[in-house]
Amino acid sequence: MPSTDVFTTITLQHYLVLSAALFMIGLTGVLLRRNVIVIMMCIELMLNAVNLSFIAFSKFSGRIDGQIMVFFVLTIAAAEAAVGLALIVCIFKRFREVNIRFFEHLKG
Amino acid sequence: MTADAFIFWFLSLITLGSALSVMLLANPVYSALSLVMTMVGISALFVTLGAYFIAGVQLIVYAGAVMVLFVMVLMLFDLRAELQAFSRGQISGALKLATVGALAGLIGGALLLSAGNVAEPSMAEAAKLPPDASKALGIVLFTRHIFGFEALGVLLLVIAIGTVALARAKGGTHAKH
Amino acid sequence: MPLGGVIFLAVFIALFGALLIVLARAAGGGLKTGTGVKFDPYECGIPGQEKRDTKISVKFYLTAILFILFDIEIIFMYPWAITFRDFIFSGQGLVVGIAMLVFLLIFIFGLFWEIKSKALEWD
Amino acid sequence: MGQDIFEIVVNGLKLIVIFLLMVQAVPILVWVERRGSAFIQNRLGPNRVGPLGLLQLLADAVKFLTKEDMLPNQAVRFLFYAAPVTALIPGVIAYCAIPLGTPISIEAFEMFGRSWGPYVFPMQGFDIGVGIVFVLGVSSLAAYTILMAGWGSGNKFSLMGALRASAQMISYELALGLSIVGIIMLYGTFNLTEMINAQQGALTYSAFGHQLAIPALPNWGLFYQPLGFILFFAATFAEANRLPFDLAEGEAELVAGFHTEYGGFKMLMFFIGEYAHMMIACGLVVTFFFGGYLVPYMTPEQVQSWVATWASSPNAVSAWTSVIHLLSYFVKFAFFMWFFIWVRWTLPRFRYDQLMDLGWKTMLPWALANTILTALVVYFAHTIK
Repeated sequence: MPSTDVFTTITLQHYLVLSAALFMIGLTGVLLRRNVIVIMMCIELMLNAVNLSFIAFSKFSGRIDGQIMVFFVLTIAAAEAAVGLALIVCIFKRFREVNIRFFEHLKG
Repeated sequence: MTADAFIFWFLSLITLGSALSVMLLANPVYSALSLVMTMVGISALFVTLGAYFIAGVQLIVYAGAVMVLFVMVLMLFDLRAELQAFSRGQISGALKLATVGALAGLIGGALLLSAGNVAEPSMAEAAKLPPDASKALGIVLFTRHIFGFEALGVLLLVIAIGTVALARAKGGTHAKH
Repeated sequence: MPLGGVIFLAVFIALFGALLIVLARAAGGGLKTGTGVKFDPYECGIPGQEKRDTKISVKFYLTAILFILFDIEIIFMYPWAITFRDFIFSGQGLVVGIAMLVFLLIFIFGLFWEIKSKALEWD
Repeated sequence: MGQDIFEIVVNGLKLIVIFLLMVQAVPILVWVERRGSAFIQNRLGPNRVGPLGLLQLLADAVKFLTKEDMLPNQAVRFLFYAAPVTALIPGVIAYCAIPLGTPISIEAFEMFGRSWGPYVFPMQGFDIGVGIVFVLGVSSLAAYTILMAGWGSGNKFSLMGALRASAQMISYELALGLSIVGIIMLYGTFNLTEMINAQQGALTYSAFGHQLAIPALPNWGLFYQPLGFILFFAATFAEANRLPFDLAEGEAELVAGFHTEYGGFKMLMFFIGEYAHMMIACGLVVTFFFGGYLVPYMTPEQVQSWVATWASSPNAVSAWTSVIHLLSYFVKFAFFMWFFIWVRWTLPRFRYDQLMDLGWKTMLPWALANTILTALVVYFAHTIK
């Protein structure tokens, strides 16, 4: 393949690289941010990145199962967000705190 | 072909830009709104991949429900820009970034090594998928994946009961401040 | 040109001009003419009484959580609804119908539980 | 979107025309609303400016235009300006997916020294395969507008109005989404055009191996899903934040809801957004339950063959057929728009707990019952001979 095709022909690799980049951004956010809500949002971003690669694989391998897996991931992500935010709201209501460092002290 | 390429590059620019601003913006409300933008962008990418139904579901569930919950909680807490959005500690920060870099390297390497194996059959295989896959999706979901479907129903029920219990939890081991 | 056409065109031009002007203004930011209380939060004319950090009922957020969960269950019904007749014609209607019935019973149980536990009461 | 430059340009123009038509409809609807409310309440309404007060539209536009554009002290600048713009966009995009008439086909012709192939342009902004899922998804983005406006204007009443409005919208989205499961099951498609095509001809129930035709009635979804229609239409009132569900504004309790701090053109954009939601609601109701653009008792082929008796060229036949269907759509659409206004000036407002009870404890169970009933009927009608 000549090198200019990288920009004009979109292959599976393009979607996978994009998905990996989104996943990395999400991971960096999870590791570096302090606000626990933002950390949860970054986890959602990582799940979305995985969904993108599922759909790309589904398209380029001609099988529909990837889309169904995305459907399931979507459900689990939403459930996770619901429980996580319920916990965060619970803690915030009592301690007025969303810093992830503070959550280390919640023991016993 | 060039139109497809243009749409892909445009959408990936939007998605990556808004994903970066999710991570970088100090105000969590702006982060959440950027994440909405990212999800709309990913939904558009699903459309370019022919997954119309999943794109709609992505809009309804992620952009229309999950992120509304996030934005609503942030507005309930009324969190403005934080003084310090990122965690302290230069050594730990450098370690974390190095971890991310290592993982990025691993994935990039894996993609490069597998490039020859995956890319070849793509176009022929892609033609197999019907242009509007909603019906095919339903048929596969309700034959091959029917137990996963029922299990998710139970999971959603458990979560619905659990979150209500959590949201009204009173008492506990810590005294009120 | 009839009267309706003239009005149509005039309103059209006015709206479009207005759109441009607002965009220009938004770029320059809000005008700051007048002083003092004019830019305070509006509370029907009295001086501002309320602080920003008023307590807001947690009910709103509980509603949003329940909405997510039920919304996903409804989304799961869409692929079923679109294929149900195909399943009937191919003879699998009973299996798929019963599968959906179980799912719907779980849904109904959840809804009934939320109503019973007064999670949806607003007073 | 298109194969060649002509098709791309026409498709782009179509989007612009639909956007302009939506924006244009708003002043007219405001006029109808004011005159209609006056008529219902035995008043006069605007009647000074121009004949029948028609120039009031122009006066309103000038007024909206010349108001001061102010930014309250405690407002968050970006959100305060972004919210009105985002109020417009989802509404317009969602409306573009609703089909307005039969496709226009243009035969091959010569222009600029080359031949341009035969084209078929659907009479809608864009034809997306999963129409209804797309419309629901895009219009569910409207909740952000409300939250952005409420939080961004730095006013406690705005925030409370925004939270109320968004909680109301998401609650009724459930009933809205569930009430159309029956319709999707009957037509077996998400595509709005295919749904409309399934409603051609006279009403024919086919069940248990028999067919029962009722030639006096058209084959509309209304006669298959009466309960679904009632639930869907009621839920759209709540989605559009219209009376009797306009708890977001609730002048008696909150000052004016989430747009308390807004004035001038920004306010007008919220207005257009609200009317856009009404238009989407009416478009969907017509599409699902009233045969969309179909002319009652006539299939598009019959209309086309009637047009062919007097129109000259094939292009003209196609265009006139499309225009007739467009008019048919518009008559139904206008009736439901009028219905929105009629209800607004007839019914009182709910209390907030009544509103939530209605959404969660009445409409959602009924929509579930409708789904189960439809599934049972569809199953037994196709299996028992």
